[in-house]
Amino acid sequence: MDTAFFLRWITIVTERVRADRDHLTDLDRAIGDADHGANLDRGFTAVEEALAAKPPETPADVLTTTGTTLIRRVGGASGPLYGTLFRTLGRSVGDVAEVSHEALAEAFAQALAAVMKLGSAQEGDKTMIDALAPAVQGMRTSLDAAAQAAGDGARATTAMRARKGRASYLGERSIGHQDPGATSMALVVDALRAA
Amino acid sequence: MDTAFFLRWITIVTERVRADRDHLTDLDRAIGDADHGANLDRGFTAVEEALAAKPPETPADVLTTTGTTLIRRVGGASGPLYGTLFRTLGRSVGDVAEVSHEALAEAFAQALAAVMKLGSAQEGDKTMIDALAPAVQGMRTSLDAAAQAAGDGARATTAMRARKGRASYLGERSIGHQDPGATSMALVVDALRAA
Amino acid sequence: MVGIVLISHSAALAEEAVALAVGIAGEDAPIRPAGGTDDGDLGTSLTKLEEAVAEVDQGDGVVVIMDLGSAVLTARTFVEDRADVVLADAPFVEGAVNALVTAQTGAALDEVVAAAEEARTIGKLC
Amino acid sequence: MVGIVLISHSAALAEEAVALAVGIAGEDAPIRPAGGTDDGDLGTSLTKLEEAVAEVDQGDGVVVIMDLGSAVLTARTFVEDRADVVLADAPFVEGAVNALVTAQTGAALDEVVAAAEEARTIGKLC
Ligand SMILES: Nc1ncnc2c1ncn2[C@@H]1O[C@H](COP(=O)(O)OP(=O)(O)O)[C@@H](O)[C@H]1O
Ligand SMILES: Nc1ncnc2c1ncn2[C@@H]1O[C@H](COP(=O)(O)OP(=O)(O)O)[C@@H](O)[C@H]1O
Ligand SMILES: [Mg+2]
Ligand SMILES: [Mg+2]
Ligand SMILES: [Mg+2]
Ligand SMILES: [Mg+2]
Repeated sequence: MDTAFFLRWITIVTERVRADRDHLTDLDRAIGDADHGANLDRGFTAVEEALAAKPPETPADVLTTTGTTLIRRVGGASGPLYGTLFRTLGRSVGDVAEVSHEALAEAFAQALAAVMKLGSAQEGDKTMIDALAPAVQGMRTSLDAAAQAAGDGARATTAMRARKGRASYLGERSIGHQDPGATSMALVVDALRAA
Repeated sequence: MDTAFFLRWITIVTERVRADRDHLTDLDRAIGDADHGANLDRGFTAVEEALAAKPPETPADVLTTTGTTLIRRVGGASGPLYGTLFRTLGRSVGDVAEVSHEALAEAFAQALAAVMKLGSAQEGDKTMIDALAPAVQGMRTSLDAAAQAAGDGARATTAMRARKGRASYLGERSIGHQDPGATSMALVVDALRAA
Repeated sequence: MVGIVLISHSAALAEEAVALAVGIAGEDAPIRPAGGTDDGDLGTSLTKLEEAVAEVDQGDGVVVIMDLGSAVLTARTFVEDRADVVLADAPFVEGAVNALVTAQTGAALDEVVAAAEEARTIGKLC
Repeated sequence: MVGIVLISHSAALAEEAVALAVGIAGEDAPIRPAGGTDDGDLGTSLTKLEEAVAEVDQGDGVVVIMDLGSAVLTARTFVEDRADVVLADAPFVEGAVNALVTAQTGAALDEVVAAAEEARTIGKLC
């Protein structure tokens, strides 16, 4: 997977975030503050501009610019979290022109650890981790398996009680709603196989 | 000591607070927020109005109206503290036309306990307690002894380090300034012998 | 539901803390600020506290959260003759959020007080 | 002197908490708010945090105090590569007052952090 692959990935994510913006915001309305779609749309629009302004030369460039821009422009909890995800992917793949499937899977494993550490979240806390952790498992096999696992993971958050993020303040009442961040994470992982 | 005595006391306090307003505020500028004189002046002016609006029939009426008005109108920490002092005095002297010296001394002892409890302050914390506690001792002898002891107690706060109230945030830097609340308390006690 | 009042030396701080808590927890349970003196200066007002308590009182009790200094003394004086109003020894902002979140579940007065006070011990970095 | 930054989801809350702390402790040590997003909405901004830290940084270190949620995540991301900036796990308002009071004595970074964190354990009713 080369620089163009990663650029296509980010472009697809940007388009899908834009398309799903209202859906993500509606999910966040139920158990958060109704801004997750707007946050990510603002963030990825800024990423698009940053990548256009200074075309990246390596996969790591794409990933690091994406992460750094998201941290700076999203404005919600998902900003530092997705930012850390992409920056850790960039650091992990390193200064290469082509990334192997194994290297990407390893990078995702490291990114999962970094995002869990930043947010002090575990699997089962009803956060983006519940899509990302199964995706990392699935990626050992294939991008398809990763996408499938992330989607299943996101759907499984509906039955969970939130223990991290704003939704955690709802306690019991967070049950019965799919987590917005897990939903967007499934979108991000799914876009990999379309890139 | 009858109703007229207690009315004279409050009138003298009101006049002296007004006269010393700027001095009390200056003391509070050094180790607080420069409002103690203004706070007490506002409070006792309201007391004057309240006592004029509904002339009190007993010593307890004078004291309770004074306390209740101070709690409501002072606006600073000294409001609930002085308010509790006067309300406890009123409750302690009870429904009588004449208060004996012994009854007043006992009422002051009860008021000291109530003010210490409200503010969780001890002697030596550089507060109004450092004038009130010696005054209670002195009052066992005479009003003159009480006034003398309160004044000495207020002056002794200069060397203390504040442990309660705003001045406590200054730590070491509160040393070297006389406490505004102890200073006004000495004024209040001293006015008793002029009443 | 249990009502919540935030009393502060600063009217603006109390208002903004209420706004943050409502932003997180919603408006199902009643919460009101009581900040500043009657004249709008820095300080506290028993009258403002009484009014705020009356506004949030639905008969299930009221929790008062104070910031510092005269707010604590005013609140203490107020509850002397109100057994249905309890002071929480809690951090101002974090206690308010926890109290409001808990009040909205229909929890009882002592549970809301406990939730506010627990905010002391909840780490932000773990 | 050690600098202090208050980062909150709410620009107004951060500003008012700074005002309260300055009202109590004075302006000898530098303290700044970093609240809201770049657009002034509810949320947090790494850029605002960076600017506030730069403003209060006198070379003796900076303490950051966060309210909740994204403020904590943004602050954590920021300090990853700043050993001279420390996050205090402290109540927002009470921690700010204690930190500022301590910073003004010329205390070192770790002492200011400790003062902020001690605010957790200081009872208001005793
Ligand atoms: N501590 C955390 N760890 C992992 N994920 C988190 C954490 N806090 C929040 N999230 C994720 O972020 C999502 C909310 O993002 P967003 O709405 O953009 O931010 P905010 O909650 O600040 O408005 C949640 O649905 C959840 O998946
Ligand atoms: N907890 C307390 N116990 C006893 N006295 C106190 C306490 N807190 C403050 N004081 C007294 O109140 C005085 C300050 O009163 P004032 O300036 O009117 O209130 P504020 O500090 O709210 O501006 C102090 O000088 C001190 O004597
Ligand atoms: Mg949100
Ligand atoms: Mg948000
Ligand atoms: Mg004062
Ligand atoms: Mg004052």
